[in-house]
Amino acid sequence: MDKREEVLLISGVDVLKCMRCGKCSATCPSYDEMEYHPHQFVYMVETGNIEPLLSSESLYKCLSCFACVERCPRGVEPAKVVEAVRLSAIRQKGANHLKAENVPELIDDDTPQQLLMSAFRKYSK
Amino acid sequence: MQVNDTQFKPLIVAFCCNWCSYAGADLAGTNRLNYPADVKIIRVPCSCRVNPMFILRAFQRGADGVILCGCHPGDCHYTSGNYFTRRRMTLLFSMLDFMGIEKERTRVEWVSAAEGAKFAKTMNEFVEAVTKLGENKRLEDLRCKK
Amino acid sequence: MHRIGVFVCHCGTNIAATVDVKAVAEEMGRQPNVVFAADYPYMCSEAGQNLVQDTIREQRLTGVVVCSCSPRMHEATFRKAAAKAGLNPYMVEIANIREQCSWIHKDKVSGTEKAMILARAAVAKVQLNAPLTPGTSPVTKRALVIGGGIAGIQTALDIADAGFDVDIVEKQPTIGGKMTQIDKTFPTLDCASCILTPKMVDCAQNEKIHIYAFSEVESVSGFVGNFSVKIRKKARFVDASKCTGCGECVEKCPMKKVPNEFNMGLDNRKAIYIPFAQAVPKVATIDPNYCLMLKNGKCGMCSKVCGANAIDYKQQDEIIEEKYGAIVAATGYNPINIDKFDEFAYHQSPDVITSLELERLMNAAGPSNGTLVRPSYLNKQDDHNAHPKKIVFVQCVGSRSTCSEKGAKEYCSKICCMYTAKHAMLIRDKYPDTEVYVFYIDVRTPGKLFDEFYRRAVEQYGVHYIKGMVGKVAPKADGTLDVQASDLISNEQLHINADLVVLATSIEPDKTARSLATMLTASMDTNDFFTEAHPKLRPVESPTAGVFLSGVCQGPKDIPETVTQAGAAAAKVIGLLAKDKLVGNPCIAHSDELMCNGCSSCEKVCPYGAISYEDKEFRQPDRTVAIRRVASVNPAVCQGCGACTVACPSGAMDLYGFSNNQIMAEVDAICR
Amino acid sequence: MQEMIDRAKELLADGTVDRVVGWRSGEFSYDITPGVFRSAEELDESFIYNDLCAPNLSKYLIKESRKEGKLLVFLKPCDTYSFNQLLKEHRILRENVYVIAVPCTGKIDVDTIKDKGIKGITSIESDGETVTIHTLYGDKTMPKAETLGDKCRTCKSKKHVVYDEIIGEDGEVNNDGARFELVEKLENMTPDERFEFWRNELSKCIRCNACRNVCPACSCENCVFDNPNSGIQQRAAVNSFEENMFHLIRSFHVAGRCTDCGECTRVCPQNIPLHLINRKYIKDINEFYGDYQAGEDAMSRAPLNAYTFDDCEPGIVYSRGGKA
Repeated sequence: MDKREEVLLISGVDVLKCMRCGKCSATCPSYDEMEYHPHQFVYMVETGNIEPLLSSESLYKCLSCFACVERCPRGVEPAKVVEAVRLSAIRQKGANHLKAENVPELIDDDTPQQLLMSAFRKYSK
Repeated sequence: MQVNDTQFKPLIVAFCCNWCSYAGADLAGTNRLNYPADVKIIRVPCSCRVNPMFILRAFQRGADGVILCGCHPGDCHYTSGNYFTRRRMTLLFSMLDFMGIEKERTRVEWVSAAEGAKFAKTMNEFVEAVTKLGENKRLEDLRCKK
Repeated sequence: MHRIGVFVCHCGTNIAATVDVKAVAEEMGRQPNVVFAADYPYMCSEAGQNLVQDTIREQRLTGVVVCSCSPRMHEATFRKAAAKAGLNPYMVEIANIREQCSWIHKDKVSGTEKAMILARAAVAKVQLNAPLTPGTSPVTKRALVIGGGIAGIQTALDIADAGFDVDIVEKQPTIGGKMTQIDKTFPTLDCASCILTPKMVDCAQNEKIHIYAFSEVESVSGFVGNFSVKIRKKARFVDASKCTGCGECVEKCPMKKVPNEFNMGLDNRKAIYIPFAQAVPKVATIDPNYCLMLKNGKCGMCSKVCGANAIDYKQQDEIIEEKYGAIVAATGYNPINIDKFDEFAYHQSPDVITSLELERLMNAAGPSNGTLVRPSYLNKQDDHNAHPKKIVFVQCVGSRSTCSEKGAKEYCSKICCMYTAKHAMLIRDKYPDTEVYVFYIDVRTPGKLFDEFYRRAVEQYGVHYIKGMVGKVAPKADGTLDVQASDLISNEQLHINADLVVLATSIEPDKTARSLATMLTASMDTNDFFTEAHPKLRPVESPTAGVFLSGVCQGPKDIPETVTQAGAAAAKVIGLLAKDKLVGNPCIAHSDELMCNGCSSCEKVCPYGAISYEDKEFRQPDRTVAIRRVASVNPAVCQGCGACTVACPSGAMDLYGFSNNQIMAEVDAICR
Repeated sequence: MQEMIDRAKELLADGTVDRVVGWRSGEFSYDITPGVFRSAEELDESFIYNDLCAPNLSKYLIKESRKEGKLLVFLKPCDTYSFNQLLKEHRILRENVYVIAVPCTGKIDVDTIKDKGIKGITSIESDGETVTIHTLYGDKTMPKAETLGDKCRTCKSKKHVVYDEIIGEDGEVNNDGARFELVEKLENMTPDERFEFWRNELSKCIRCNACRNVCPACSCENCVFDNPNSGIQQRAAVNSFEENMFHLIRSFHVAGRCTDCGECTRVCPQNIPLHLINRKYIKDINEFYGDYQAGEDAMSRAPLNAYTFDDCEPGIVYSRGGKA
């Protein structure tokens, strides 16, 4: 299966529903942190241009706040596309974004345990 | 052309709605587009006038294939007739398939009054498909006299 | 016993080249009940037609089969010829041996064989034909227009112009509709009132037009040419025949705090009111929800000051019944409710408004007398902050969206691109110091001088068009609005500090249209727009005969298109009312009452509402009488599609001209 | 059963109804037939309700509800669907019928017992768990579950969809799809196998019309096969069309209206599994147009009298899976 199909399968999103209005990016709170913005994710998946996404930090900047999903007028669900590309990346061998040995330096006394757990869920296999 | 008596000539009954498909068939004629003489057209006001009984009767009387042509969905002269046709024929054809009748013998095609070429092409394809299947024996013999 | 005559046409060589016409005629002569069969070079010629007529007389034919070109070409010709010779025209059948035989087959053997089969099928069918006579019904020469907006007004004026009586039913106290609320019109920028109000006055003064304002349609029965409609005249609590519209009562009414719907709730009106100065009819109306007299029995000020003695607190709704030959639906539209689009902060800030609210704010007769102010400063217009310096327009609010749960619409509302360009241009023209941003997905401007208009807004007036959508509007502490949006061309996220945000809200059909459609048995699409009888060829007719469509109730459209369609609908109505009698198509459905179960299947599939049910008494074999529910087809309404004949399980429903037996006979003749 | 008789007597006594439609024994004790009871005595004498009372009483109400007076009818869950469907088609006068819902735990199918090689049956008893079959050659017992026909074994619903009062507890709708198992089995065969199967089954048909006469959906005043204008009037002597196509046409006429009550198969003297044809239509309708249970309510549009703009095309039949 090629990457495009994989992402479409994981996300369950029909990217062809996108009418390029940009409301996802207009609503995105992490916009300035991202190299590729939500509407670009959708478009690049549509055209199969996925390699740049896989290697982009943008994957891990998405907060999964789902504001884009909530506001998309066509029901495209861009956050699910981002999530799918993220999964596709960390499913590659050794592509975990977060490694166990890096964890101690991230911890301070105020870090809730739950946050670490969810970060692991989100950023590693 | 020499007519080969041994060659199987299927009998095809085509029901065409008056407003789109019958006019499409006329256009095929006006444009001299060939399709086999095996196709015999029956004019009906709307594809929704075609009662499944007519189709079964044709098969039972020896037709080898039955094709139903109507306006494209959304273009029905009577606004909704072909939508009912679509449901009725989907279910009927599925049932014939369930009974083991070859599903290639039945077909619904939407042909507009402008689609003379499509009409001829459809008929050519359909005749070819039915010719491959050969004579229709099954429906005639569904309730065999054994 | 039938006596059938078969005539085989050569059509010069068109048929005769590939079909052995003589052989066909001979073969047909051998068919049962065929008493005459001949071939002829041109059947459609006068001589050919004479041959048919002479043979009918000489051979006492009861049925005629012409083997020739398509029935779509000459069926009418041969039917007329038969009728001239005294044979019922519906006793003629055509075998199409040209378009569907000689022209497509090159081989003469198979072509001849096929022609024989087609002719045989026609002979088999004609034996089962029945002489048919089209039914006729009278036409009431009066039309009803439902809705008194620009669509209804134009339709009524055009019908009246042709000399027919027209009634307009309008649910608001005045006719005029949405156009009365609009300030200027695109692309010419002329004032809406200036072009509309003369038409309203024309309506009022036209002897042929009767206006039922503040009235609603209660029920509709009957069919094309013969509708009977009940109209509810709602109580105004003012005698319209006495009221002079002087406005004294409005002046003196102490109840001042009623939200003014005409100004989109931006200011208040009195409990007794005339919606606007040029209202037609110019009659005051008491709002019973706010009138102190009607609510508590205390006040009576209007009654005291009314010189015409027109106030009537005891007035009741009145039901009027009237007969019509045609009905036009012109029920119009409303902006959608945007309560669920919380990202635009419409309810959080008064300075987020809809486009229709902006129309009122810019109108000289509006709440700010035409000065553009931020609604939050409506009561302190002199404040230096009152005038908005930065305005953001958001396009497609609720249009082109699949979020139906929010009340959004999947269709394009069509008018927003143009009116937004108009607003932006007018603002930049009048207040050049104001920055105007328009966020769009696409700018859709097909229409005469439309794209030029939009380009003028950009090029001459410097309106900033930004491709992208607004994601969020957030009111800030200083009273301005933070507009967060994407600019897809520069690939940036923007934050604009705006004073005013204008939402181009989607439009939807008026809520009353749905119940009206049920009354009219007119069909609607999933968006509650009325459906046309044919989307291309019959765009102003509803599938229900005698019901016509005018304006936005059929689909989004702007004023010129609405007026065009209104005129087209009027032309159709005039064409109908000009007839003294309606002659029906006799090839229609009919129900065999003895076979009918009354199960309603046929009614469910009828696109025209032509089928109704009645309880009838039937004598049973045992001599008792049973009452059964049976279907009957209204011949004036049925169009003869035959959907009902297949839905009917017992075969009670059949179609004249294409009966079950006839089609079965054709099948048998072809397959034998 | 006694509770039903007592309640029927009460309703007769207080004048709510003047007759009762229920079940009584036929020629054999296990051969149950519908009956009309007009008095307490008649009820005591012959009213029965047990695990053999399979007949669906709703169809009898078409005629009965049009007679003078009000009647009481006992309906099993299956029967209530037929009742609703007939209400939808304006065939029953609701105001003349008082419906008491009665529970059903599946009905014994005598043919299923006979298929097990049991002959000479004189009577059948059931305690709800075990069935005792008295035969000329001695008694046999078996669990009730083994005596159920295909229809009850894959019961679609134990819920009553319409009633005026209920005796016992109401049950649940069963959506496990088990009732389509045999249809699926056929679908998975090759067309040749399917054709052989149906030719074999339909060739048994003797055109006795039992299926048509018992079917609550076949409720026409006059059947299309008896209609001279339908083009298919019964002319068995003249041609074999109507003979051949009877079941195809009948099933199409009830498609979308059949509630899957299974009466056709139950009454067929030749044991043709006619309900499979109807279930195929039900399964197709569910797959193509969304789940639809005829008779679930008395208002909704039958699938063949409705449409959506994006219905599937008839070509789906060719592209659908299954063996070629």
